[in-house]
Amino acid sequence: MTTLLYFAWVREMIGKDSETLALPAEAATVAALLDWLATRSPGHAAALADRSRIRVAVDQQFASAETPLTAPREIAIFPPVTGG
Amino acid sequence: MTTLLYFAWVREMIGKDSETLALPAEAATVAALLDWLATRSPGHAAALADRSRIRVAVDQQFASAETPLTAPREIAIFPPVTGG
Amino acid sequence: MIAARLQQEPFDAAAEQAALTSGRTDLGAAVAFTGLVRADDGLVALTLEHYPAMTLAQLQAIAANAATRWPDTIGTIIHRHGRLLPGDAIVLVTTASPHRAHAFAAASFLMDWLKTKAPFWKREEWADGTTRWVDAKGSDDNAAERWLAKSPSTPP
Amino acid sequence: MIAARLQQEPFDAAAEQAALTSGRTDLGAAVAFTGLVRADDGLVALTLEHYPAMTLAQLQAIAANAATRWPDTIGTIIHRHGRLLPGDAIVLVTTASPHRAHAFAAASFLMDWLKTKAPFWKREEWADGTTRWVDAKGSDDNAAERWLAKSPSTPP
Repeated sequence: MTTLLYFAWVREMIGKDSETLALPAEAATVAALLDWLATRSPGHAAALADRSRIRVAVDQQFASAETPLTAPREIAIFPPVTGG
Repeated sequence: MTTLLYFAWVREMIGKDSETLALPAEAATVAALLDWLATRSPGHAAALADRSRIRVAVDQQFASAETPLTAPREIAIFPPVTGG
Repeated sequence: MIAARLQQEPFDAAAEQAALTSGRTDLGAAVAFTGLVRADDGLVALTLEHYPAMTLAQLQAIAANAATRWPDTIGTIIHRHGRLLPGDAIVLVTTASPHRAHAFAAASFLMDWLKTKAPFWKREEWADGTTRWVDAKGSDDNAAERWLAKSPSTPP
Repeated sequence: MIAARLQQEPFDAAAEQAALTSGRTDLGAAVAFTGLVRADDGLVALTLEHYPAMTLAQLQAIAANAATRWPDTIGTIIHRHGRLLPGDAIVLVTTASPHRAHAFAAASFLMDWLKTKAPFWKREEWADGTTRWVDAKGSDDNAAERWLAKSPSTPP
């Protein structure tokens, strides 16, 4: 099982701050995960529509679209940070 | 009458922090004043021996060796400032 | 050593600076930078959201980076999160060093990074009841790039 | 407006900064620089002598100069005189501005000037009982020259 964390307007658009689920085999990279997540609800689809505004951290390390997912425990999805 | 003020090691070498006196006619410039002052005591002479280490303000304005003295009320004689 | 903390509560800049300098007689300079929430254009509140597991680690990484650049400089970073009002203090960077140029440079470096790279998301509330998530800013990025150009070791 | 004061007594940096920023919601940045007496090489005390009639006027002139360079920046300069011990705070420059770069730059500019050009004479007391008047320093002069090069209007 993997815990997905959502922050800021990603959280608001998806309507929850986290969900724990089993990733399907097709979610083998960050990009593929986002493609799959976008099919889960209209809120997911809207939040993830513009991938240029989405950042991802896998097990608390910044990841790119190509980062492979090998049994991650925690994936955070959020907008670009805006500083303090 | 003119009040002379001495600061820092100039004050210590002359042995007083101020004196009020009538300047002689020959003390027509800052340089001439220092020449005359140096004759007043061994302390004055020692304090004023190295003119490169002496700064002068006439009526609270920084002066140069050539600054003419026209009835000054207050002349301060001191080392270069060392900052705060 | 430059420490970093995250907290919701207000901070006491004077106490933080005293903790750095008390009992020391080798420090010639102490700088305290306090960032304040501005009421630009009728802002009524600013909420900082963050990713707790990553944010503190990143603040500690930039603090360690600064300590490497200015080894004679000590300091403390405190960043607040949660809902803040105009005039509230949102961030403190206090540094102390034998040399004033080091204390100034370390504080300025840390603030450039914090204002642009610190992992926070800011939501603005306006007088008319609307809210808006702040977008990343370009100009502050440039201020941080000045430092990045000097070293490749700045954390993300 | 940048104010300048001379005093023998300690100052309260937090109170001075609060006086600048309280009730304001347009200020995003506050910088407080505190200069401390260092116990270099066994210094036991430092006495600052000054020329009261000229010193305050010169501090006010450099404060006005800084206010012209950074018109959105407010601040307070407090310089102590008399006998100070290692660890004592000797000078405070606190600035506040809508922009952090202005608050940092004004404080740094004022400190460069104060450390090199402020009309004080310093007498050092050493552990062996000797005293020495400090000579003017070259390196600090260079720090101040960086600013002088930008404008001919800096007071002497």
